[in-house]
Amino acid sequence: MAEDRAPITRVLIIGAGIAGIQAALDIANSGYEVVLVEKEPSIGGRMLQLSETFPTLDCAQCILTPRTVEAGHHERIRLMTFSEVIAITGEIGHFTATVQRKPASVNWDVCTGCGLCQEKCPTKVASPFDRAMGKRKAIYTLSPQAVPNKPVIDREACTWFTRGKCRLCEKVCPVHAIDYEQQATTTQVEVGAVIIATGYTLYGLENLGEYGYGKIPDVVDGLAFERLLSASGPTAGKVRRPSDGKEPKQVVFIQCAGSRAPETAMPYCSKICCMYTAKHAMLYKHRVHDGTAYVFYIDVRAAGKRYEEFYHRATEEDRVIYVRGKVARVFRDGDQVVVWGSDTLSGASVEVAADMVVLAPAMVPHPETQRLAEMLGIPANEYGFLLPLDDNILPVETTRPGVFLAGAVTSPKDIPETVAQASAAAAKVLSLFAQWSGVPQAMETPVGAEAS
Amino acid sequence: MKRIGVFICHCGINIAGTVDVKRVAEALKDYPGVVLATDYMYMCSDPGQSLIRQSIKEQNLEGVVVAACSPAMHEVTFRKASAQAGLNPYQTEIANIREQVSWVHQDDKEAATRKAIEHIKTIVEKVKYNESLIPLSLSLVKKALVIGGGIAGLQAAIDIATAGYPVVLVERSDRLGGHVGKLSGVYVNFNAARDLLESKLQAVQENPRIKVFLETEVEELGGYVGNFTAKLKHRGDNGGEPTFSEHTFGAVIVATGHSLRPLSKFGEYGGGRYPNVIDALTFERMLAPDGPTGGEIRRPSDGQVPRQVVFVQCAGSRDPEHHMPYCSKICCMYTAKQAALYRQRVPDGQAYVFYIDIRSQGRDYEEFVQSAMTEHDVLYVRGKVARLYEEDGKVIAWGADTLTGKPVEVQADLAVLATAVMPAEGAVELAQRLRIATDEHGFFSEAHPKLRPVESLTAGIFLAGTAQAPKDIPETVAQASAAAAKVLSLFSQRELVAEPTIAYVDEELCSGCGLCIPACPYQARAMHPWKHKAIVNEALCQGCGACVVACPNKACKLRNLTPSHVLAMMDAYLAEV
Amino acid sequence: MRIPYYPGCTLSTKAKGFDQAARQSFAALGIELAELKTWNCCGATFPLSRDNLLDLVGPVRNLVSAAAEGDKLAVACSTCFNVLKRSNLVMRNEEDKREKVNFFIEADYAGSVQVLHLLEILRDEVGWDNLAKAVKKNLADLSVAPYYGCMFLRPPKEMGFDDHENPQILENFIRALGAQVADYPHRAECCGNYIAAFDLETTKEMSYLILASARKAGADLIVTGCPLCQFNLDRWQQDLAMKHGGFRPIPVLYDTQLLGIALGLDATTFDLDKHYVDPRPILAEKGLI
Amino acid sequence: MRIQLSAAKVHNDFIRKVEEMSGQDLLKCYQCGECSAGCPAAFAMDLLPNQVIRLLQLGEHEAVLKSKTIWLCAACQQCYTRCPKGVDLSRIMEAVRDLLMLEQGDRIVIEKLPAETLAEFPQQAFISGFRKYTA
Repeated sequence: MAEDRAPITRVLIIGAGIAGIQAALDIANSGYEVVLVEKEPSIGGRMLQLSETFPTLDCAQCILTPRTVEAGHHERIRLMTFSEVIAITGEIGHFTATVQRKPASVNWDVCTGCGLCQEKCPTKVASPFDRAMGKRKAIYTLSPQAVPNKPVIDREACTWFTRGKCRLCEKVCPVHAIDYEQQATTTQVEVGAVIIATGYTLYGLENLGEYGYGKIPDVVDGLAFERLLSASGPTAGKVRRPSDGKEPKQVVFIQCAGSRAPETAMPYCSKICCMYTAKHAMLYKHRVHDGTAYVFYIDVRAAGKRYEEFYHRATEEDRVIYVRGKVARVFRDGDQVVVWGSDTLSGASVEVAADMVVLAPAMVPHPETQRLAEMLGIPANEYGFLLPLDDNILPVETTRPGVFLAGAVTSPKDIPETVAQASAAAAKVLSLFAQWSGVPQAMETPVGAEAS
Repeated sequence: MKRIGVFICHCGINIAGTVDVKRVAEALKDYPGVVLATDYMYMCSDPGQSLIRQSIKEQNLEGVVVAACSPAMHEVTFRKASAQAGLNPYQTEIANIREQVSWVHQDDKEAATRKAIEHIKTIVEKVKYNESLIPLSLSLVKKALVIGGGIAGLQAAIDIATAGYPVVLVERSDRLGGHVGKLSGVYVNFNAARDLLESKLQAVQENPRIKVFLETEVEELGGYVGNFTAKLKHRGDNGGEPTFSEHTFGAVIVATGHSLRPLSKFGEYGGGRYPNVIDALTFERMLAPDGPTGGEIRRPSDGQVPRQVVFVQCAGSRDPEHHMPYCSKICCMYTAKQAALYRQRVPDGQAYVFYIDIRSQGRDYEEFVQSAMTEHDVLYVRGKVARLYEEDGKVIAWGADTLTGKPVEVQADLAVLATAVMPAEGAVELAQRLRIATDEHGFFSEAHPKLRPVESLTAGIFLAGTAQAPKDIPETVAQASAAAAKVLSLFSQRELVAEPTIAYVDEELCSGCGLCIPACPYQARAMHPWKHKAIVNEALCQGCGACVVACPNKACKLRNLTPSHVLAMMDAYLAEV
Repeated sequence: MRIPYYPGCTLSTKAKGFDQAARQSFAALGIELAELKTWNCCGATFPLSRDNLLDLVGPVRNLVSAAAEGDKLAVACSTCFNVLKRSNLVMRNEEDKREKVNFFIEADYAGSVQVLHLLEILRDEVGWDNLAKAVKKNLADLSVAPYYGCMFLRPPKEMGFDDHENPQILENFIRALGAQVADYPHRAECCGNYIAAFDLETTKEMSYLILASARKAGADLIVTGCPLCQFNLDRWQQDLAMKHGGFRPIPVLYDTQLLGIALGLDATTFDLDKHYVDPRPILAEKGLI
Repeated sequence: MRIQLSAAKVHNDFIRKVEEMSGQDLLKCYQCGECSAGCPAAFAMDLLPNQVIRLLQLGEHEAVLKSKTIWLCAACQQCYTRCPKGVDLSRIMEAVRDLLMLEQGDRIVIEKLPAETLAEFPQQAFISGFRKYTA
């Protein structure tokens, strides 16, 4: 630490999913400043894409929105969305991060978030937020509840940028916020500590040719199914299959799509799929009462408070059929999707002529996490998950003093574990900041003085 | 008349799927006092809250009713939004039309819509009588009590003390370290548990802000967040009378850990009668270099090295019929570790693991179990063991391989049971003393399973480790630090604010009968020393209303829920009948 | 003391020795086992299909007869005991079935009778200490393997008077008689039950597991309280000895037979000669007959 | 042969009848295998007890009807006693047997039993045997 300058009691948090938000709130609510960087236009991360959460079936929006709103309005949290950290130098107490903001093509300082531009924009593209289950406009926010609720223009889709025509949004904007000339900007932020909470993305299911993902429209991934189940999703919570919009009567859920397969995909277990698949099958049955749900699994991994009970609820109350055996092949037959699997318990090979297939893909770290790790000199394993100093007793600390990890960036984990880890990372930062800000007044009280 | 705005939330389809929100808005528009009634997709979202703020300013609203979900969910959100627009937050109320209306009347949309309208009207009546209140400010003792000296308690104490705050760490037994102190190596790297623990013990010892009391339990806990008073009971020397000490704390972390289901509960496995049927913690001691065998694997009956060892998983877990319905989470992993360690130490030995589902969820966990099978030649058999018995000096295991459909039998020298993780002894009694909740098994209840995993439902009391639910070391350590973060956040405040919606006494009506004092479950009521009138300790009062009911003179009232409020609300409801 | 007594079919025919030993032993202990004035077959197996109410008629008629004679019903045979006790619980706890069965047999019975096994009466009415005092013969040199079988203990939620995984009642009975208990693991495994009529080889192997294990534990004989168990265990030992080299046949007695012998009663009416593996040599060797 | 799973199959009438007659919920079973592990007749069975439930869960009752297992269950209650979910498998076996015999007639015919058997076996063996092996 540089001797001549006091260390900076401000933290940089990279990634504004539930991990980043939780850490930011814990630190900001303790009186310190937070810079929260998010590469998407708004915060909330994966959790905002979810419909309901296991094992309570609480609606994800309902429990997360208060946190995104609080983070968005917090006087000590500086949100930098649509931005990425492109460089970090310095050391504990004095990091300098260079944050690059992508051009939104909208002047957010004047935009009121009225939504008129999105309503009038004539160009529709598949929405990545909805996992292509629905469409969005070329000028868009991730969701109607976005924080901040300001749109950006997708320059690859917008006809002004691709073909030099339209500018309709500019015409309708009542406050003249549209700025087609906007450039990327870079900002330097000075912080004393860093938390990396860049989360996860999904394994490229196209690599698993046997499941037909990307070729058969009614083979979707679990996150896409979340969007179909979500009340604010593209089908307003109705289960409709992509090919023809019909309600699927037989749905097959395939677990371990890319997990536990050292030879063909990822060797590790992705931890959350067993539980969200049980939830998917359950919610599907709640929406489609005469439907049948099959879950193909290798081991049911329901380890967590009330998780085992949740799995039993899926089979007993919601009559989900569990089949122990990995699926070998999925192919199209007419308007059905045929699944070839086996039931290793009865020793039979089985076949389901399904209307829709939902794959539970392996969780993998974001590719850009690797770049961050290299910049900061933090080791990663061969799949790109960042390594804490000690798995058991230093789970959020890194080899680099002042840099901490939270959430799925270290390994697949579910929401409660992520939230606990985020608060744990916050604790480490708060400890540092408390030491740098001087001895708290409470320390004057000798411990145990009143013991009689 | 007060100018009141009504904001009706769709909550996606949660409300709007059952309640006709447009009709509700229409019906409220002309209700006396209501100057604005409108609806929105998600009122809690940023634009939803902006709508409320903007309307307060533009329409000069003096009261707000948000018809949405339970106030437990969003009362704070909407009161904060109102305050930002300059309205006293206590002029904003929630009409719960989700949990109390749409969710419970999904099959009758018409009735749900009518009920929602009536419901909102009653809350409008309440708001008409609401006073503007100012939150109470309370003092804050910046010192923490950590209960339990296992890895969770140690970690939490270290984090809080490192940030500069004093911590009292109490441990019931005569040593720190808890279960981790009894382990051999940890999965997945076989690092010595002793070494891992040692680093934490050293940090505790070296930190002058941590005071450790061994052989000490919490006898009583009174007070409230920021100002808890704890009576600690210290075991007397040489069996003498215990001594007591009293302390004040601002926050409490409960990290009392777990116990294991005793062997006597497993009749089908001998119920503890067979010396060579042991539980996994006993085997762990056998593996530990500081254990009774110095790390050598010797079976209890005759000290021989066991040539065949059977590991029985789910002994008492996943069994709602006879034992615990839940999964104990850690057994799959430590069993793989124990089987691998056994194979390392007894290279010509054979290990069998009987399992139902292998649950290896964590970084390198799956790979670890696979390596137990491939590198350490542990034979995994999918099927729960039905019986263990001893014959001819062997422990015979009856199992089945559900994958080949064959019954199997192993003539083993030793059987190791992965017994269910249970709450620590006395957990329920402790919960009662701390006034926090437990689940039906005795694990402490978190405030919210997803987003508030380390908070109890009582402000200022936090949870860490296996006291909340079975979990492994990394998760326990993270949770302990998380609990510490909550304490640090709390201690960073200058003072605490508390809800003003509590009881007060109308001195003119109070006869000094004192009936309110025993009625109060929070010890918040007392007599004024000389006025002969009852008084309210505002820091302790939770606004439950028990005293209001007990008072024969109607002298006890709750702020913003006075008889005038209640009668107006009743009138509004009954007007529709 | 007089307790209404249900002997059942097998005890009235092929297992008369079981019945005789029961009546005489209890008489010697001051308890009259008073045979029900009217009784019929219990059905020999508790009906497991939910809609199979007709199969409840038989056992319930016996219970109705018992109710006319007292508030208790003593049963010697474990199978009859199982059927009667479970049927009684149905009448006590399942209103719908109770009404229908009562309608069938024109009765008004609600499960008031307490169905007791003879061993329960020894344990709870006589007491092990009193039983020990009544013993006349010295059994100290006799090692006895208790065999429970299935019907006596299971399902525990309904039978529930002893720990189903680690039962003690037969052990305490043997100890009270002054004999040694041969501790062997398979005392509550199934002997093969009625499978014998369908697949004899399977039954033989199921029985062999029990017999060999008792032998290995040093037992001189096995005691049981079920005629079908007794038959299955007893009948095929010659075949088994041929098939499994080294297996020495072991006599299988009824619990009441051993009781009568210990009480010093004349065993001639106990039909000891009807057993396939003759128990008399070992009993004579130990000076008991 | 591949088993074709479908809603019609897994919820077929036979399965419904088995559940109704036995009073047991087949999907309560999570296939831990403890029933098979403790079954004293398992060594002689072509399908293990857990596989009987499994096949019924999949609507594959034909395989169950063909198996020896249902006739080898002695209703000894060992599986039910230990089942972590309280599934009474002996009731399921009984329901399957009853349904099969309603269709195909009795499994044993008293006239065909050897005279030696008739003379020797205790009465209760016949009575319970007929209860189990005849409709």
